[in-house]
Amino acid sequence: MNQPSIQADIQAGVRADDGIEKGGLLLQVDNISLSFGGVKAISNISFDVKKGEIRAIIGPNGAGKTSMLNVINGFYHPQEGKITFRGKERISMRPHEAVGQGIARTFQNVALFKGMSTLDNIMTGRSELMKKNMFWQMLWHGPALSEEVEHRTRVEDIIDFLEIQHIRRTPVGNLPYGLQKRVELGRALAMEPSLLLLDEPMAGMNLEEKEDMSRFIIEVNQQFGTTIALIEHDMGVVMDLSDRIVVLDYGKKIADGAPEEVRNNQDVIDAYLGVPH
Amino acid sequence: MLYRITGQFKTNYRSDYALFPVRQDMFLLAVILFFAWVVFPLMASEFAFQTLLIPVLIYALAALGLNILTGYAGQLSLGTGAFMGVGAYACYKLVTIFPDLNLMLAIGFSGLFSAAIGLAFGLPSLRIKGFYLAIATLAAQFFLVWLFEKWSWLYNYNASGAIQVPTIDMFGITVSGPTASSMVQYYFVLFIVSVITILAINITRGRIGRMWKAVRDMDIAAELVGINLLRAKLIAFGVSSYIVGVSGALFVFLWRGAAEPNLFDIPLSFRILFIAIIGGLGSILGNFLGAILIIALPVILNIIPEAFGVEVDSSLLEHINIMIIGALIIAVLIIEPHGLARIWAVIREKLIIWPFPH
Amino acid sequence: MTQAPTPTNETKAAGSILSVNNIEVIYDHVILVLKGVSLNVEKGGIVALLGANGAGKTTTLKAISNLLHAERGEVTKGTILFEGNEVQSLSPNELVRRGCIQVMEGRRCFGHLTIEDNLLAGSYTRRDGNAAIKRDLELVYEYFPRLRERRSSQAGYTSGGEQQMTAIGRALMSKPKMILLDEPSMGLAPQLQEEIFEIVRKLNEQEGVSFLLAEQNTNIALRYATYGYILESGRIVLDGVAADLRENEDVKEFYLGVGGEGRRSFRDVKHYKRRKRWLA
Amino acid sequence: SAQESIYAPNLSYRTGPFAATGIPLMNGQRDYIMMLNERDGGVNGVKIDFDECETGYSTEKGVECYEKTKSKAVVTQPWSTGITLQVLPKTNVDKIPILAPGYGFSPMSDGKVFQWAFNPPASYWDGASMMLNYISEGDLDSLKGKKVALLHLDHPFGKEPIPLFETLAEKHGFEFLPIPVGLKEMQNQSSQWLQVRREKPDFVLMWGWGAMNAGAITEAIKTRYPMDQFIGIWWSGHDGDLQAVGEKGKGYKSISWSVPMNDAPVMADVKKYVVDAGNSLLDKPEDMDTVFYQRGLLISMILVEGIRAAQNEFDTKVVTAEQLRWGLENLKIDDARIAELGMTGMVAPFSTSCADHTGHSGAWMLEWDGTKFVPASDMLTADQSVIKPLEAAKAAEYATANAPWPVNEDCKM
Amino acid sequence: MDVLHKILVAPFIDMAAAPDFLMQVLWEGLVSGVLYALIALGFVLIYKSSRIFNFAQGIMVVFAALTLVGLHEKGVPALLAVPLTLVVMFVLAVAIERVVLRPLVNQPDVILFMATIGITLFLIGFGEMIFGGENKVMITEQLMIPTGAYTFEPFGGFLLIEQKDLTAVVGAGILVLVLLVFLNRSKMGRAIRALGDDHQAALSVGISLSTIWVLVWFIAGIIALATGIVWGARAGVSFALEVIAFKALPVLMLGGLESVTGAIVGGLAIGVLEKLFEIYWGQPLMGGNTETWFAFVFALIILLFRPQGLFGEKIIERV
Ligand SMILES: Nc1ncnc2c1ncn2[C@@H]1O[C@H](COP(=O)(O)OP(=O)(O)OP(=O)(O)O)[C@@H](O)[C@H]1O
Ligand SMILES: Nc1ncnc2c1ncn2[C@@H]1O[C@H](COP(=O)(O)OP(=O)(O)OP(=O)(O)O)[C@@H](O)[C@H]1O
Ligand SMILES: [Mg+2]
Ligand SMILES: [Mg+2]
Repeated sequence: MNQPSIQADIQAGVRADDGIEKGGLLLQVDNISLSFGGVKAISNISFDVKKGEIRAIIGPNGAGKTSMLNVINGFYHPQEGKITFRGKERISMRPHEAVGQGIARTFQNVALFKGMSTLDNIMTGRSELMKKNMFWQMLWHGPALSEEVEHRTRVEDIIDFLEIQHIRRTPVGNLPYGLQKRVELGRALAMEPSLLLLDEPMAGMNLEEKEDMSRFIIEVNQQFGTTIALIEHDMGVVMDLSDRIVVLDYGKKIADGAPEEVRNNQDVIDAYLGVPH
Repeated sequence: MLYRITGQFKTNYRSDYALFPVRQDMFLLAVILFFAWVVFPLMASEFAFQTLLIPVLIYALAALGLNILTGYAGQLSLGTGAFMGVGAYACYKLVTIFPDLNLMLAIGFSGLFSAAIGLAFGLPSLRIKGFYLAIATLAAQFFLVWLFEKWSWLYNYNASGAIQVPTIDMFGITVSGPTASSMVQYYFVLFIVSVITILAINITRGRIGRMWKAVRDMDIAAELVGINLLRAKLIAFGVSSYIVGVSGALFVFLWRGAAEPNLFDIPLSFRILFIAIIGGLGSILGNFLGAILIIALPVILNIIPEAFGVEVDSSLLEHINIMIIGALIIAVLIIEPHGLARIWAVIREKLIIWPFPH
Repeated sequence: MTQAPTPTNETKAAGSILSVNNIEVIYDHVILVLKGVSLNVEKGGIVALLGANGAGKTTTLKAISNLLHAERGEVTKGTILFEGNEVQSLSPNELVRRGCIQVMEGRRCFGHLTIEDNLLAGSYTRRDGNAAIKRDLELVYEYFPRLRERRSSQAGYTSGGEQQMTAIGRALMSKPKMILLDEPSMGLAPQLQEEIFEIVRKLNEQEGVSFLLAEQNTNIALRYATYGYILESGRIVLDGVAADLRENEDVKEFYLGVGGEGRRSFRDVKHYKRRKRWLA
Repeated sequence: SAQESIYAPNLSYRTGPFAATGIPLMNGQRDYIMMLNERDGGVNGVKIDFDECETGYSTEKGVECYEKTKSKAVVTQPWSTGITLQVLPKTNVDKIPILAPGYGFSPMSDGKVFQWAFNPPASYWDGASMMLNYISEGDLDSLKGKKVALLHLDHPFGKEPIPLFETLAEKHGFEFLPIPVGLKEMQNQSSQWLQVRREKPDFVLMWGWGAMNAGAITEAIKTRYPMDQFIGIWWSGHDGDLQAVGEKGKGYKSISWSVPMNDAPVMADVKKYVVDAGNSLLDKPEDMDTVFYQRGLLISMILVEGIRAAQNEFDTKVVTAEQLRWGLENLKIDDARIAELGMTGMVAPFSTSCADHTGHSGAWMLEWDGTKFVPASDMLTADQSVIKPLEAAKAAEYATANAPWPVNEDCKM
Repeated sequence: MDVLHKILVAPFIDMAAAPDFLMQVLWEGLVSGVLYALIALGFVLIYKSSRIFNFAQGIMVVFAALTLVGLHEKGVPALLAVPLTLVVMFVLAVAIERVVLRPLVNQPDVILFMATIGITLFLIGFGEMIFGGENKVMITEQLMIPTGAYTFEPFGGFLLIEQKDLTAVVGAGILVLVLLVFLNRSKMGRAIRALGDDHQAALSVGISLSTIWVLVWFIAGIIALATGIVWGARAGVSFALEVIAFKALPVLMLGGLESVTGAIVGGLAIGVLEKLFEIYWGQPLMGGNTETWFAFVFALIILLFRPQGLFGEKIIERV
């Protein structure tokens, strides 16, 4: 088996040619409002994500965090506001188009393809990067196989990186929750995103696993320069990992800044933390 | 340890992608193919050809088509019979308009017609899901059968409204029509079924197959990882209807010899659905196992009492037969909802770790 | 077969409400998941079941509440006693009627029902009249004011945390004697996590409800629990009074994240294989 | 003993959606043979091994039965137009006669083209012609300007008479209106009868089967369509279908080439040797007195007479399929023979030949009197001058469409 | 132009020309609609409570009707035969729950659907073995269902309304009201809806699957009996009746799989529209017999705009 050379591989794959410097503006969310019938999930929120940073979104349950991610990757269409990603403003797009632009994500309620193995799940992340058409697929031997092997190599690197070799062939439906989350991260990484959205990646994990997960996140961020936006309720993780934090409270933004500022912000403590962390 | 797989290491990904990475599977397949290509044709009687071998292959092919749509792409369809009809009528028109057309080609082309219609009826699948879609496919089922009945051009204005297969030669050998020999027909069918099966295996294990399975398992998530749902579903409808159409053409041209519109009605669709589900959704092997169970078993049940010289009232026998099939369907589902293919997989697992229980 | 130090093995202590004796669970006829698990919950106790992902916590809880067979799993060995009676042959609803209810992992709300209907569905087995049910409903709303706000929304559309609250509230509505909580704090805001455990304590003290909780947040779990078990790969590897466990060096290292020199930062975790296991 | 018998299977349907009409027919067929085997020890001393293979009216099962029985059988009795169409080309190769009394493909009458198929004593076109003769009192021109509706099952069986009706409508200037009934609409024909109400046809002729008959008659009564202008083909004259409406169905007619004669000698023999002996599958003995049961007897009679003719011609006891073909081609069922068989009045005399595989016998109108069917007309005959050319044309069409198709050129008209 | 005239104008002229006939068409459509709705109701109830798409509803109708008539033939008085039939339907419900549903709890929808087809086959074989395949006559009069007819003469034409159709309409109405009350007002109703969402979660909160399933299948059995009586009164009782199950499917699609109201509204809409289409468009322009597919195509078109049918529960899409 090839020796994993994650760095080279994943780095090469990142759609890095967006011409944005590290620290430049990658994503800008302007005055977004979203409501469902009577429920106002998001009201008039703006924030930005800089290239290369880890950005956390926190807030009490039902604050609109997941909805925010859904807006960013095109699953929800906000009633108002606009989103600028890599300098391109967009009104509304289908999720698979957002993926095409380099946005990948994981889900709060694990959304894996239950009937497929870990390997296949991660391989689906590469669907849009594979190009051989149906004709070649049917013949298989030849170009399709070569393409498959090429992408398989990448995926195996991700599997090695996430340390899930042992469950490579297991159908993911029966995996324990924590491993499912890891597979999901693998699938998102396989898309070689420039912006990775993580929705509670550590929920349901014990400390050891959270540490592992943190390690993966940091590594992805530092070594491959992938920008990460993450939602998490474990304050230890959030404070340690993130560069900047935005705090939502029932659809409104109540704070935005570096971890220390947020940690000591009275509004945040009242609305969310309970006690200073 | 009959099924010992330890020690069979793969040194590169390419060999991991061999059709049968495990040696024992390969051996088993070789045995099956040997039987299919050599032993059966030598031993089979006319009756066995006509009621067991040929229909099992054709039904398995139809089920394979359905399985791609339902088992792989997760779109339940109840209209398989009508799409077989499209293939059959298309083939009939082709061979009557171009009498010199090679039958193999004609059958290949007729699949295209049913694929086209399959695509049209697949369009709503982007919005309509689950059982709603299943019932919607019934619209195709009933509309098409009605059309077969009413559009007399399709059956060349026959008084009876039925189509009769003409005698067709290929390379000097009669392959269809009443005088064709069963063995020739069997080989013809076996050849097409083998080729399509291999192509289907390839397509289901690659990128497109994964896209389908993703759509099946969770279509929202599939879209959120970048899969274009409409395209994935339409490809599934197209490929599936193509195969189903081909099987329909084989059904009429290489087996039945004649067809009336309501042959393609709902009972046919259901029988194929049985095969696909009992065999195992999302499995290629399952279609063949299912076809053996659903098509061959009743035939065998029917001749058992006779073979033992027991006189059973034929209607009673039929009642019992129907009950047995019904009970069997339920029993298989209870024992293993994933069908015969999974039962085989479990047996294989057990053989691998045998003699240890876990 | 297990030599794990399980003092509760084969015990049917007078005070125990639940005792699990040496059970073995197999999924799909071939996958052996629990390899002889025994544990015991005292009447009025709060017992924590800890362990890594895939250790078999959820499986243990499902085995107790008889939900396994819906997943093609079965208990092949051992016995489970609730209030001294074997429960394996009971249907899940009979078990609930007798007072043992489970809050399932992953929320599992009834998506098309409103939040309020979800909660009321929890009172299905009760026979003590509408007034009492109404009272408990109010109580749940007091515990989770957010639910009151969203009472008429379809549960399927509510946020993850809201669903988690609903699932817990729904179990409370059955007025149980014993609750099996599977990862109650998952997806909840920190403030709420504390609150949930406060509720657990309150129910435990005031109503005498016993708890068996599978929880990843070891820190909180051991603060509130009276006793703890640690499960690894389908075996109990360590158990003891909660306070003792908190002082155990291994538990500190792997579950609480406090090494010799206080809390580690998540940033400083190094890429090293440190999978020390009790059963090496 | 085993080799001393003639294997004559029947592709029966006692199950499935059409079982209601199938069962009495199958019972009649079976009991006649049982009676012969008991009373006479078979035909000329050879027992007939009568065997049923259940098809449930499914073409697929039918073909399976055909394949299963064809090696030993002397005859195929397919019992459905669909199965008939399917096995028709195969019989040329397998050399086994099809016997389809009163059903199947009308041009099968042309024995030059359909050498192995027989549909005595009358075909659907005969039936259609006789119905028209009856309603026009023998003068088809009197129908000019009138409207004749054909309520039919939307299925090869139901479409069978359409070419003849179209030809005659054109020739005699009446309006022909086909009204199809889908297989799934058999139970609820209100649309079809609304159409009848709107179009006000002078006559409604029916090609119905199974549950369609009862459905149509109920709706006709409801729509208040005059019963005496409503006539069904022989398969629409089943006592069971009319019992549901009883008195209200009075006046409904069905053309029939068989007439129930409860006191015919053959009936007494069947009763004595089979029914009373407990060997019949009938639910209750009274069911003998129905049109379909007795028609079943006649159908078996035709088969047996074919066997008898073959035995005499070839001077053998156990006839082969090819010999039976000759027998069926040389049936001579005249009045004397009918009387010998104890069937006087039950069927009209007819004979077949190599050119005429039908015999084109006459038929009667049976009328429902509220409790049973009774004969209501003199014997009617069909207009062969129209039918014959049409048969020849359609048979030739079939032969060219299915070329190469073997044609018996030796056969003189 | 001519074609357009035939499609867009002529039918309406026909309607206006014979208003009494139009009224008759509407009434017939309405009655058919009620009959479709009755079968659809059985489906809805079972689907709602367990997400089982119960294909066996059609054969249950046949089975119930045959049992009723069969018992009567054996000499049981009609009014006693009805409760006895209900007992049989109850036993059937218990058997189905024990043998089929219980072992299949929590399985995917397709599998359960397939199992109901297995039940259908089994019941066909079993039923024919017991009752035989002959056509039977529904004991309409013995059940004291009036069989006369009212005639009216609107616009100088005539309109005929059969009393047994009227009875069917009224009976179905009452049945629906009772069901609606049961589902929306009772604790059981809530449990039924919960069960439909998630079998396992329902089990975990103590909802008894067995009880509810037996109950629901029993109610479906009662509905089947009612359906069997009204259909049997129209066309006799035989196994051919089984195909009417298909007529309920477009109704479900249109009304929504889990809505009682939907079954009624969908049934009536389809009954009336398909009749209008067949009489004024199908028969004159398309060779007739369009009823085999019209309902499906119509429902399909509606679904394109409302994928869950008119009254069905919205498919929850959230991540
Ligand atoms: N239905 C099933 N079929 C097969 N294997 C299963 C099934 N459910 C669970 N397993 C396996 O059983 C083992 C224990 O799983 P379980 O869910 O009990 O773990 P857990 O301790 O609750 O983990 P987590 O903390 O992630 O929830 C896992 O390895 C899992 O893969
Ligand atoms: N599709 C929808 N339809 C109706 N309401 C919705 C929908 N999606 C979200 N909501 C509502 O919007 C609010 C915000 O939901 P969201 O899932 O974004 O919360 P969250 O911040 O992710 O909370 P949690 O931490 O609990 O996951 C909630 O009250 C939820 O009920
Ligand atoms: Mg969220
Ligand atoms: Mg768990």
